Amino acid sequence: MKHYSAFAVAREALRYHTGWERAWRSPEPKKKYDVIIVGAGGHGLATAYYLGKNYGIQNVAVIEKGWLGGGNTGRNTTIIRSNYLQDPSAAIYEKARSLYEDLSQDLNYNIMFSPRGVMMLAQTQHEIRGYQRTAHANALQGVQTEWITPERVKELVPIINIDGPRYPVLGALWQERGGTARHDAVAWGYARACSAMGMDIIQQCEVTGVRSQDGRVVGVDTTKGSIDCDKLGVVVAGHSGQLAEMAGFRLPLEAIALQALVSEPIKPCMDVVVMANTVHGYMSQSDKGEMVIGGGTDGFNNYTQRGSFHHIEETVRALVETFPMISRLKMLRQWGGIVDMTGDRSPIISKTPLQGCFINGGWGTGGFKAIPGSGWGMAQLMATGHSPLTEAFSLDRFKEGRFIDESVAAGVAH
Amino acid sequence: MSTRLAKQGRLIDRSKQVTFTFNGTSMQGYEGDTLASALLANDQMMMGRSFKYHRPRGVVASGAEEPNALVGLGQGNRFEPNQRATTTELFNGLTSVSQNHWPNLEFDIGAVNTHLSRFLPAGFYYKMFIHPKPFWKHVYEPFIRQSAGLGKAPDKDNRDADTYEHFYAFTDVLVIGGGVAGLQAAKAAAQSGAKVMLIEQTAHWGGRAPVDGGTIDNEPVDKFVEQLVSELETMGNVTMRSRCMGAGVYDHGYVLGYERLNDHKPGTQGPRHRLWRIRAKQVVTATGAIERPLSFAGNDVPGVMLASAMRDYVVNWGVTPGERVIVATNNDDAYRTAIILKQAGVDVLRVIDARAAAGPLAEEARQLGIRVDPGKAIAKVKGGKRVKKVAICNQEGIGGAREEVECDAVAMSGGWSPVVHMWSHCGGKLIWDDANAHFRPDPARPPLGANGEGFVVAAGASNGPLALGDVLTDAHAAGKAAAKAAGFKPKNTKAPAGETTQEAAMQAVWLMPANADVQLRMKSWLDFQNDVKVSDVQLAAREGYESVEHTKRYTTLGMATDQGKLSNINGLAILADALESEIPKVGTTTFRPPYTPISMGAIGGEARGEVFQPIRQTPMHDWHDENGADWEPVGHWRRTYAYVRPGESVHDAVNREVKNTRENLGLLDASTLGKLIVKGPDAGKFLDMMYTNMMSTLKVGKCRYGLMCSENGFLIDDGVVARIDEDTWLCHTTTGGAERIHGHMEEWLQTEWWDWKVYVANVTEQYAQVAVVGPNARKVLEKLGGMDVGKEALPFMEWRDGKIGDFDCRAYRISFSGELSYEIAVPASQGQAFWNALMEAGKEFGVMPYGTECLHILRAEKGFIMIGDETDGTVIPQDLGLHWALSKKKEDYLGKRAHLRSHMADPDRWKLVGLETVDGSVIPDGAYAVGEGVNANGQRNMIGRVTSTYYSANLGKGIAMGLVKHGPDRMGEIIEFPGTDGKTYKAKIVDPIFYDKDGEKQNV
Amino acid sequence: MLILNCPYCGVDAEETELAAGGEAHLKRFGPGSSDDEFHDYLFMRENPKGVHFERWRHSNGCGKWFHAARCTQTLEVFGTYSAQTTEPPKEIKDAITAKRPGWTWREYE
Amino acid sequence: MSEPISALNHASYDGIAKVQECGLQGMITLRGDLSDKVLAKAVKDATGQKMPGQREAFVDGESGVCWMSPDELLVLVPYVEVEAKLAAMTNALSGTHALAVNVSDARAVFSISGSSAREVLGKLAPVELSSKAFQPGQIRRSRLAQVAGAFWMDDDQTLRVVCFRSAADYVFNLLKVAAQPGSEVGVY
Repeated sequence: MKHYSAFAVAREALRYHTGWERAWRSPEPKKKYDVIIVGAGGHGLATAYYLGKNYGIQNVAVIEKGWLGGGNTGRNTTIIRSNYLQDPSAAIYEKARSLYEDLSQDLNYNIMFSPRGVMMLAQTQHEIRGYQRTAHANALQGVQTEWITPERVKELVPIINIDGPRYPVLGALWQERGGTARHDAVAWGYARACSAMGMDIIQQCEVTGVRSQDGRVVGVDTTKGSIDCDKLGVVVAGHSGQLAEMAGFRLPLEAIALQALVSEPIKPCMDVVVMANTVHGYMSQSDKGEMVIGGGTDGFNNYTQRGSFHHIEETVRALVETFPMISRLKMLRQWGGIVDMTGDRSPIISKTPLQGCFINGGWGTGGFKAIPGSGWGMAQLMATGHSPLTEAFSLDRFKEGRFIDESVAAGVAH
Repeated sequence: MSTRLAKQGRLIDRSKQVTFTFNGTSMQGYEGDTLASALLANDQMMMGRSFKYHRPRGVVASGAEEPNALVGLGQGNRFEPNQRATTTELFNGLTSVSQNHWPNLEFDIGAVNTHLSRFLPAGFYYKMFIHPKPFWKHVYEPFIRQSAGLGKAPDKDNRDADTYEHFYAFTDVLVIGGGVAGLQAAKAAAQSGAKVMLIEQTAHWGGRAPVDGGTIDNEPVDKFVEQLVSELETMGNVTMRSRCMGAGVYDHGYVLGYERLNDHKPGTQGPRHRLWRIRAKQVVTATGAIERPLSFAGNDVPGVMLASAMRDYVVNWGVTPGERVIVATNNDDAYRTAIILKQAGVDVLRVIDARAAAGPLAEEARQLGIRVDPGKAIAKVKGGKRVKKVAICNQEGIGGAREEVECDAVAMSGGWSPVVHMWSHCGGKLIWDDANAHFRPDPARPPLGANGEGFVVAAGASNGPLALGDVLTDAHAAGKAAAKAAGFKPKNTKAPAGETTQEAAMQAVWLMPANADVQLRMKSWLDFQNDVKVSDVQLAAREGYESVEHTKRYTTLGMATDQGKLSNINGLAILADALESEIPKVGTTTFRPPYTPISMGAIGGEARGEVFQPIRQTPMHDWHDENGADWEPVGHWRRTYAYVRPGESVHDAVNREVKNTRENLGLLDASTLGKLIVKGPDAGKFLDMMYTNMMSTLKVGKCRYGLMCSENGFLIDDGVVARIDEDTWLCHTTTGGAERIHGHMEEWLQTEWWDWKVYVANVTEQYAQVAVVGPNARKVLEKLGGMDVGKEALPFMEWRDGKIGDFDCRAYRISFSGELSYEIAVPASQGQAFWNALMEAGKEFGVMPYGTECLHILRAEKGFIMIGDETDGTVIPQDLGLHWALSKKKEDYLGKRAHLRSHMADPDRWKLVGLETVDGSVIPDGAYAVGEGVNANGQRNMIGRVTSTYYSANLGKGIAMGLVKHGPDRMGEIIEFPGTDGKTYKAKIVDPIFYDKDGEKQNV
Repeated sequence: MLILNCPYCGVDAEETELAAGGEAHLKRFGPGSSDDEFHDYLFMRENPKGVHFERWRHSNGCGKWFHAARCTQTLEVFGTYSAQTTEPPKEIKDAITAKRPGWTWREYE
Repeated sequence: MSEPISALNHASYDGIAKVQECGLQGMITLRGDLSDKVLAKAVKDATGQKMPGQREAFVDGESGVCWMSPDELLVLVPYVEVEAKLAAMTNALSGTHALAVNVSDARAVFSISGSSAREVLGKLAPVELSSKAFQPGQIRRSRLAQVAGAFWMDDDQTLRVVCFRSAADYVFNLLKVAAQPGSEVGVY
């Protein structure tokens, strides 16, 4: 793999960039792999990467129905934070956040992790209490967050209206080391690093069946033929239910549409990520200058990657109230993704009833920020059979009534 | 230079001069000008700078597809960045500034990037700025952010001066686009009797057909349009809106129309924009086509323009973009530009036609004396801020053997692409048309509506046909088809006959010259705004970013504010070629709404300021406001947190209220508590399912505190239930719980136990309810007179109907404070009068109103739980020691099965206790108690948390409630709560009832 | 932005008048049921890519709950019907069969 | 008993239509079997109106009856008569499974009048309000921007809008914004 650096770019410039190699190979599938990961989104690729890097398992194929990073990895609002309330969530998201900090260097691919800070506004007494609770929990969980005053909010985000007549800003939970990253680059960087380890990333290859013998997975059927494996990781977000059905079990998941939008680009006016949960809106400004805005989810099952417009409307009116200056900006583009929701809105990273088959899904609206941690834990689970990071996210928690509910601190899982 | 012509200009009124400014310079234009045409008339070709390299940019188009001529428009609280000059109607006093440069448009420091462009190819930032790590955050990113971003941000302190609104419209057929196709489709549809709505984004009807010439039914196009418009205007079933753009097509026939009411006359009364939410049975997209640029080196130099745009400027606004023009084309249509320019007296130096042979239009051009060079290409356009000369070579080849010609403008045409956005937004599919080298709607795969049938019909150029006659025939058929699909019978009418000069076949030309070398490709722009060149797309393909989405994201092709209207097809073709694939196999990126950007203000509509969200008010709201209420939002309700007197802090006020209520008399506005009437022969059975306790056995006249769990076992609400008569109960819910619990009850009644005879009605707002609390509560009621509220006549946990003073009321003897307490419900229309009467009569008893914080402290002193404080959606009654409220007699109630699951029965669950700090301080809200060591993920082990914590003025110390592991078994133990303030709070585990443990005060 | 016809008040209601209520025709399991039954009742939702039966409430309208048969992939609506039924009525099933021959959903087909 | 006061005490606004809070209106929510003859008679006795069909509203001045759902009516009577009418109705319905309850004070009522009245409401409710689609004699329950509401027509240019009392201030402000000068739409 050719090393990326400013010197390499300069060297290539002299020959008009004709010497760059492919970022990842595009091989035909082999007959058998130690591990097959289905789904070349961020989570799937990260799982493969850490299987190779941490456990030396490099005979791995990542199979993708469409193009890598083309699902929710490339459709989200790129927020990275770990200020979650419950222990298991805080653990996995903080692991992810800390891995993000070094990911550009680790992958030799600039994923543009930008620790610009994430702020969650408290606009009711209830939210104040919820976020103060989170701040206390975070301190014990090793997550750096703090409760800040409205004045400090205004200092960090001059364009915010803290005296809104409807919902004045009463304070905020501030995670200085949260931020954003370039979402596509995360998938591309992992893919390039996986490919460099000799793993096969097979795009345009749809899994049509899961083969098993005596209750144990032995391979998959695909549109590019049958491929054998010892272990199978299913990491396909909105399509988890379909894959599970092929493997002969069911998952407590539902697929719904989540929307987002961006404004036209303007010069930098907001350097942090702001989430306002009372009014249901969140916003950051990308390096291109677009205001990136997260919208809501529909209440019904939907596989269209389109959502209903009134959610956009609700989000925008909330943000116009919170940031009055955006009223005269214009919405450039809106889009939707399919997210998979569990009963407690927390993910599932688990063994399954089919031996050797593992599932990673149910990230709902909050998957991007978890990618490195999720891959790290999933790789550990697949390689060793156990991971403290993923233990609480097992499938059996629903039967036991052992939920991981993040909504309790009003910390909606964006 | 670009200049105003003496003649032409069908849209301008030369008798009405308009003054405006650009970058501070005052300029003149005419009414009917766009900002772009007026700038050109003033020889202002350069209108902005590109995004990445800050290269000089001139206007390239004449409509919505313009990527370059973006300006900051207006001032102060009417400033708007990134407005297209081409779609901005000129008005007197318009102010505009160009964007993305420093210090100014002519001299821009950022333009150094253009000299470094060789080092800044597509995706360079993924390969660079990796080391050293801190540099990304502190050095590289701030620099990149500053140089990106286009328009200036509106001032942070300015609130938009304008208002916006929505409107809901319903129609059988919606026609998007008011060109000849749209007009004709609307007529064809309307003749069937269908209700038709026709929307057009510009201020003019007829689209570009009047510019392009030809005849319709032997009349000039202008005349035809005029007649058709007046005909449609007289049809009662047709609604026409100009300045109203079709912004997006959504599921089930939902279409957004973006009407710009006042942008051309800012400050006028009424809303600036209106967002139409249109429901159409059928949608006709008559959105026309957009001309494609040609990819040759230097095609981004100001003065290079779309051929169609150039003739628009001449015909519509009487402006020529240059005096010596070269036309480059791969089709016949561009000859129209050459001819029109020539006829307007402009020097047309050559038509460079990549094809070997052209059609009759070329002949017409030649006869006018225009030199036509077949088989030729532009090798390179030279010039910095303005076209200076063009190097001409053979189309076949790498671009050698050039001839240079001096000129000041270049018109280019690479063929036409139908505007398929509206067709595609909701899932309509496209097919590749080889003859015209474009994607057009595939009629076999339209977007599907609620009934599973297609609901969009494409018409005219947006459907593929480009010749006037074909456009009209197609549009006429589309209008009829839409009417038919909407359930109407179209009239058997014929399309008008359009005649234009026959055109010879175009030839796909994706690169000029065909085998341009890398140095030329590095100067051949695809995306003018984002600075994406042919070489960038080729690089992406070479590096494995093969999917069209990868290429788009890696190079930023088509991600600019024009969303690739000019660049996408050209980019796709380059990608397909680089992959040795075919264009239809590569496919397009997804078309997403809106068609062009729409204002956030319009999206938000009326919902701003005082109508941003409803504020629910009790009948005594105004009194509270006038008497120092510090407001707290609870759901949409506003409740008084405390009544702050002059000179007091909120905290002082709370302490005063707490003490006064315990010592004298307090009044609480409890009107927000939900009140649901549940009635019927099965009401008791039903409530036994809803509540964990037994409600069917409650005696008439009595009250019982009830708990509600979800089917999943968690506490969702609580409140006092009163039995009104044999088959009627009144259930109180929490504030904000009324609608939720009403819905919850209806859900079970309608969807599970629909054979049970029960009716529920929400009567929350029928009543103003006042809690009269404190040792003097009975005295004040007795003073007002009326019903007997004595200990025997109205015992604790009972209710009576009667009169207090003059007021008809229902009095509940219930207490959430541990004090002697009544809750009195009177009709809402008399709430304020009743409150006044209590305040007046209570004077001698030391009456004070109290707010929600006081309410919270009083209940915490008594160890009463609060839904939302002690509960958070994860807490079950067993956690709170509420076993007594879980009926053991009942076989079933919501939540009962859930409580049997292993984790819910786990003895290690955290349980409710009281907490008393060792030093009397107040434990911080939300603090957690720590145990020994860390868990497997390195997190401190936690053994409990605070759920409610207050300073009790009555007890003179901090009190708290919390959930603690094995808590009730650990009375007297001291546990530690680390605060985020760096202190550790030590607290003793105690009984949660801090005040009046035997409950004597409420029973007097 | 869906439109569903409310079978109770007859209005073609747009989505903003409606509240989605999840999967239809759930059989309630209470005390006496097994852990598996209770788990499936609460959490194991049908998540089909295609024909789906679901509950809606005309919340900003007549307030009634009703059922809808809808395709999750195209958003086509096959019909709406009463909430007071434990399985889709025959005319709804026929309407689906006409459009999606061979469809299945749980035990229905 | 002191003088009862409606939510906004007859506030009014003149824009492209006239918006007015109508003061107190007697209202009874009646739930029951609408095909029951006893119930129909009780309604007729209270209002003089026959039983409305789906989405029908038979209103004459301050008296009338509106169809709210298959098992719910909104019975309108003069405010001062509501207690007496309710008592009579309750009496007539004793022995019948039904629920009649006074909700007069739980509501606010507005009128929107003038040639643009339909358009003012058309900005806030997702309902077709052309004279072809909506006329006197009909009732529609829907939403007014962000709150629930119901409306019917007194005549072709006068709409009557009912919402919850607590939202009266919000709805009045909404109607004012929707009726602001210069905001005529020109379609109804």
